Amino acid sequence: MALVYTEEQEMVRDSAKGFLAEKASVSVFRKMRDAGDTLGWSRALWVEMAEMGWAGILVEEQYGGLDFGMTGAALILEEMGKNLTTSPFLSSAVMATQVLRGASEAQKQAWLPKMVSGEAVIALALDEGVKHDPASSQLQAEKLGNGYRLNGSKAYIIDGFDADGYLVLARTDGEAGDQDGLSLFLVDAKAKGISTSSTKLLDSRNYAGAKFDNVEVSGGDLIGEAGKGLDALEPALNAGRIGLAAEMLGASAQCFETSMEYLKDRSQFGQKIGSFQGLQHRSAHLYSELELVRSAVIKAGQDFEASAEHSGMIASLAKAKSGEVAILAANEGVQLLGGIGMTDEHDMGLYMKRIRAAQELLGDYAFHAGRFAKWRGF
Amino acid sequence: MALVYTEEQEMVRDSAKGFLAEKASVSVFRKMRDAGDTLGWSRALWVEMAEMGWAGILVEEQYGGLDFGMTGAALILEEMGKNLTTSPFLSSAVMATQVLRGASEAQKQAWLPKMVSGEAVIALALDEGVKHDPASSQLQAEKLGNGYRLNGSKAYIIDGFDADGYLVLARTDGEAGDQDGLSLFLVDAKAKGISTSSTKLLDSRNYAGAKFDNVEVSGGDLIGEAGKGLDALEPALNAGRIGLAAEMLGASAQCFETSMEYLKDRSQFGQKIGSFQGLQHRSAHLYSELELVRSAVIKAGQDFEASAEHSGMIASLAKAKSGEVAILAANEGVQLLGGIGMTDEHDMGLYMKRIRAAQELLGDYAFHAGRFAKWRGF
Amino acid sequence: MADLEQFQQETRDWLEANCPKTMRKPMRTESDACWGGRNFEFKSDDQRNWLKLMGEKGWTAPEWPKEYGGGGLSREQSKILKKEMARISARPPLQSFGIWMLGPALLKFGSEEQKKEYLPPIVRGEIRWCQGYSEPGAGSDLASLQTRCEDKGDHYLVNGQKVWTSYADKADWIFCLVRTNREARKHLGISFVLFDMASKGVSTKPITLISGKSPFCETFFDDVKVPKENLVGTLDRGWDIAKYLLTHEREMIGGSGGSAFASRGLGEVAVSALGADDDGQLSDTALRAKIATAELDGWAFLLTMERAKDEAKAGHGVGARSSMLKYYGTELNKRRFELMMASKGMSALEWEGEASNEGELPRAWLRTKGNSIEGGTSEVQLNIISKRILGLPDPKVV
Amino acid sequence: MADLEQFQQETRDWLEANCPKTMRKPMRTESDACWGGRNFEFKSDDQRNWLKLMGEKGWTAPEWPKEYGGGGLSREQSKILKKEMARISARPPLQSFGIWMLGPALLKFGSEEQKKEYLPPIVRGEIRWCQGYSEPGAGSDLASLQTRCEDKGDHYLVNGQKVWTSYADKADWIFCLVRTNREARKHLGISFVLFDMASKGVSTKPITLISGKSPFCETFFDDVKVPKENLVGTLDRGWDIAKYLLTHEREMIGGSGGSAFASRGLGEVAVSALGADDDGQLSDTALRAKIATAELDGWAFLLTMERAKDEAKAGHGVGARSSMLKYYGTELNKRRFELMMASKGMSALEWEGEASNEGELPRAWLRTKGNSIEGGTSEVQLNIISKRILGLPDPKVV
Repeated sequence: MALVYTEEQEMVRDSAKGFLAEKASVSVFRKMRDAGDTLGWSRALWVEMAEMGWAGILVEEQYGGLDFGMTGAALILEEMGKNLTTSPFLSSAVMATQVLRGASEAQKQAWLPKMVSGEAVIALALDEGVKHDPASSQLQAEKLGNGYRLNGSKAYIIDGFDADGYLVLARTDGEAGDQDGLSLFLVDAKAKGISTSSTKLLDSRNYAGAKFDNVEVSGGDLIGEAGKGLDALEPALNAGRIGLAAEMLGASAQCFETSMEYLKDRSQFGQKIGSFQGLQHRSAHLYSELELVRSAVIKAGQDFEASAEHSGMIASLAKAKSGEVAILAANEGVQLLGGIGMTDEHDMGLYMKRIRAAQELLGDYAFHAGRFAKWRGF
Repeated sequence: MALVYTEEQEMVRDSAKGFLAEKASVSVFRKMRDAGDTLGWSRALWVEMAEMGWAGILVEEQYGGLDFGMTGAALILEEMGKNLTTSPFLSSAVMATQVLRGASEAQKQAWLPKMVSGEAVIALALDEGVKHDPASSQLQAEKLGNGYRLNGSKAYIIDGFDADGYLVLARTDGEAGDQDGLSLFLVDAKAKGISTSSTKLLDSRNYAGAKFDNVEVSGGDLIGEAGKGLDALEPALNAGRIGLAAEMLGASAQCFETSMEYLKDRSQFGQKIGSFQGLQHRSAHLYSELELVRSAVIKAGQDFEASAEHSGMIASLAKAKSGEVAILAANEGVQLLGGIGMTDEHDMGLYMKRIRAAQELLGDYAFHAGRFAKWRGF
Repeated sequence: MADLEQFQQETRDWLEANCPKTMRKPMRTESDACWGGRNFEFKSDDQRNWLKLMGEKGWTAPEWPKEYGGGGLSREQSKILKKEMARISARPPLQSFGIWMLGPALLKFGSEEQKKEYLPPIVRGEIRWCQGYSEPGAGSDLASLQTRCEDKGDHYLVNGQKVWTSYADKADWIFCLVRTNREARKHLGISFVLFDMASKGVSTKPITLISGKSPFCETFFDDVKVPKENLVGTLDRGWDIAKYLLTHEREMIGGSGGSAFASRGLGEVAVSALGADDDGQLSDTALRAKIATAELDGWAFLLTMERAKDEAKAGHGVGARSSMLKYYGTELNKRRFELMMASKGMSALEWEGEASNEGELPRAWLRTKGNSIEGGTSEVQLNIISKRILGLPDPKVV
Repeated sequence: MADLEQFQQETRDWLEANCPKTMRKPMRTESDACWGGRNFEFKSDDQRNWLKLMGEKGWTAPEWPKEYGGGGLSREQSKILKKEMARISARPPLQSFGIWMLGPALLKFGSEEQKKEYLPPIVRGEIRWCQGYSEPGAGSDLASLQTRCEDKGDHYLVNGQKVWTSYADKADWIFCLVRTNREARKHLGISFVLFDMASKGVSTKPITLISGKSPFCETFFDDVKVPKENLVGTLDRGWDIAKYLLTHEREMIGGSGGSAFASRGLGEVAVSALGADDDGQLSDTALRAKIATAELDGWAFLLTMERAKDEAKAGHGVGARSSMLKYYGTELNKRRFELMMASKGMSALEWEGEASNEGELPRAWLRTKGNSIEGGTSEVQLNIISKRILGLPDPKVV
């Protein structure tokens, strides 16, 4: 398949561009941050996005979705990255809906229509430690009649504060580190025994810690097969990683554009600073790296569309490379701008913070480089 | 101790500088290479160096040496690095004499005076595989009455072709990979059962493979205690690594100097190319790195003089850092010179080749970075 | 030598008798520092007294001449004082840009009247100074500054804006680079003037950094009247003073570049955050390799700082090599904090709350990004190395 | 479409009937290549016949017009020919700078007479060409070339020196950039001429590289007489032709930058040299991390090459982005060979002997160092990206 966007995909991008410029630009994000908003995104705006079809972009049509494909979703995330737009798009619309593809008909009926309309948001409660590593989950799911009883805690749940439901990775067998023995449960946030607390990270978005204290779930809340939770999760993780790669591509492209404008505008020593070869060469190098990231992101979206389960290697490539280059783009952005880039007043710092978080989420460079190496047999 | 050279050390450096410029400059090396000389160095010149005291620079005075210290030896190696001088200085005068410090009086009497006079050269036969890793030695030393019988082979022995004696690391106990169970034997090259062959590496120096086929040695040929060969070797390895670091510092300083001269001389686009900021910044960075290397090399020499056994961490620092920067200096050298640097006619390529070998010998960057990390507790 | 021994004994006795007990322990945070000045709120009587006693002896500026309020000590005596203070962990009685920056400049470039007027209150910590250098349009290219200083006959009139003025909102007076001649080539029309921050027309606005609050301010001058005797040195020749102070500052920053290494090693941080294998090796092997590289560079850099000091002692000046230390030290510090962040994963991102000490690590990480900008950017340092050390040519004007 | 299908069938039949069996397997080494020319020593009759048959059909240059000896094929037909040749692993009948470089330039800039005279012998492989561009004083700044070409009334007289002339010692003719006007601004006094390497006054000297022998030569011109009709295009306007050919060349090099990846992955090389742990992971963990980075970059680069081709197909030209491909591809290739060397330790240093295939790896490693120099240095590519893609300004002349 040619590594270019289709006309429909370009149209989605254009409409996202227009919509976000009007309704969810960086200045909107800044206001929300300054207000100390704990939700980290706007419910009203999310409903508007849902009306544009975004909440259901990866959902099958019979549940109200567009089933438009990952490349389109990635383009929306790229534009969101450029604008630092916040919304539960990544967590709920990209990742949670992927998990639900493996859910029972009853589960789908119960949740998907509400998610597609923007009414309900589901967050993935996966990690318990400071590094992304789902297999190390210890949260216990103890068999209890036909159901299970959950005990344990999860940390840094993306959009986990004030979510309507959680996809909880819990251990039904084995011990921390085992690939097998994990199971995924879809739990209503109102279930007895769940308590959440907001965690404020540097990117001012919605994260939560959650405690599960004798939370009782039924057998019908299990997604797929018991003990095979990581397999059920794989497509969602791939989608999330590709999504983050796309978002970081957008954010770094914005850092780069801002830097280039500054280089063309700012004078020092009687010259535009963009005429200094030292800065030119660094800029040209960064440009090249960004081209590589775009290629990887496009390919990852296409591979995901071909097979969500088997897109892991290219998803890791995209996530690793995009995170690496985004950090470079943010660092170069601040350095090239000099003092002004260090001020909170300038947007560059906001991008630097978001990029830092995004490259850590769902596995950092080392995590994905290691996965990639394993796939490649070394 | 202040990280500066003493007056005596500066004098040694000056005399080395003068001597090497006259007798062992790059053009001498080039001639030897073009002639395809297998010894890789000149016996007559080595005797001259010995007359200057270099062959015994680390040897106690009672055996005819100067006991001048590692910092001075490192300065000589730095100058040798600048001139691409070849000699058995590193192998025999720096490393083998260190091992002999732990030898019996009889062994010392038998070998040191001949080594100091330049008459005899002893090489260390340590590694058997493609990566430096003495502990993985498999060459067997089987107990035979009061003595031992050696069977096995060694590879890439520095100055091992046509050497007069070998310090052979052999396994008297345990198996490949064990730190214990290795023993060091001092074996006359004329001993029955030893066969050597020259190995031509890219730096056109003297390397050899050696086969030991039922070589019988006496108990008196053992250095120090049986099974503790790695301990007996440690000071010599530290000395060798510091020496290589110093040699690479000299070689990289020469690459840098040549590059800077070229940048000041060559014009393109109506400008001296040294005025291009892109090249200036890379040059200034390399300059900074070279300053770091020099600090590490001085410190390593001083630490070695304080305690040869306990200088391992800083020796690893010096070897790792110097190798890393030397590779950068050679790569930048070729790139900055452009086409001319790619020609065999220019000396830059000779430096690049020597640096490549030197950074691999006695452990490459990863080897020493790993050792350093271990010492630092991570 | 006997004199020095006697001086040491007397100093020790005096400190023993006069340094308050609460001033004999290291400062824990920036808020323990004493900056003096008209509006300073002393944290304790001990803090106030300690400044007063040391100020009276001139030991806040031990090597300045006695006639200007200084201690009048020789370099050797000054070292002894420092040692004796360190012996009892005595806190510095005063932090002061007046002592670090303005004083040395006045001693070199000021008139006799100016020295008499300004130095003693600095020594006693009565007047707190700030430094007005950078402008929004003049950062790396400081000499292009535009703050105007017009000769109005009996006074100067200053109009313009400074930026990155540390503690401008807390300072009493400012030493300031201004443009007095718009016709001359840019380095030649700059002067060095002093004025009271309480003057009419001076206002300040704090700057928030990406890491949070900062001591930096924007400072605005709107028709500020400055007495003509407040000019230091020659009119239009203030650039000489600026250059003197910039080199001075770079050496100070370069010299402190390695201080981050004094604390826990990166490897230790990573092991305690991520765990180790049976051999005690960091379990994240890719991170281990990166940390090893940073630690190797860190050690080699510390040794280089040490060597620079040793060479300075041996009579070779640090000179332009301070640019190398500044460049490498700040870039290395950025790398180290990147690795610290990587080691602590998600917890390194916590921006608020007790667990993270209100985001201490990520804020410190963000703050390091400024190290390679302030005090001359990395690019400026590389330019200086290229030209002054390597002797590479300037582009020819074609 | 039916036409194309018919063409495909005919082509398949013709190849089946005419391509000698020994020409139906991939070339093993450079020495299997057929370069043609007056002095070429064919390795076999099959090689000679294969060239002859293909040359007669014009299929050595399938898309050139029939009137100049070419195949006269459409782009689609040409692709089919390529595919059909690949199907039976048919060797290219001819390697030729005449086909790759001079031909396209002559078709665009040459006179009718020149096309008629020079193109057919190129197609038939009768004349082997070399390219005279770089000079010792004109590398990256090619337009500063100094080889003089004086108008002597009935002929030109050429004096000067070229360098990096590939196969100059084996070529029959040279296409050459020369200076015809020393007064004009430097790009404007250059012309493009052709002459016979057997002319009096032409001499060549092979260049040995740091990696060993090479196809490159120095080429000297000492009062070489060149007929005036051998000028291509307009006098003093040869730079247009040069630019055309340089872009053409860069795209070719950029496009082949990734070919190294087609072979075994770095990880596989390292595992087979150094071993793996029980999980199959490379035992040298630091090297594993570095190789992973190079492999990630390698994959992303290959995808970028693919994307550039796809975009070109979709109607966006590659344009200045070929500079990005050239820059990144060659730098990456250097990194990959560094890692290959690291993986094989001491054995990677073997320069002679059978075990190392006469130092194949270290020589290849050294050869990669030239990749970022030849065909426009990395620095030149970065300049092009800065100016043509990013629109960064030139320094202002002050």
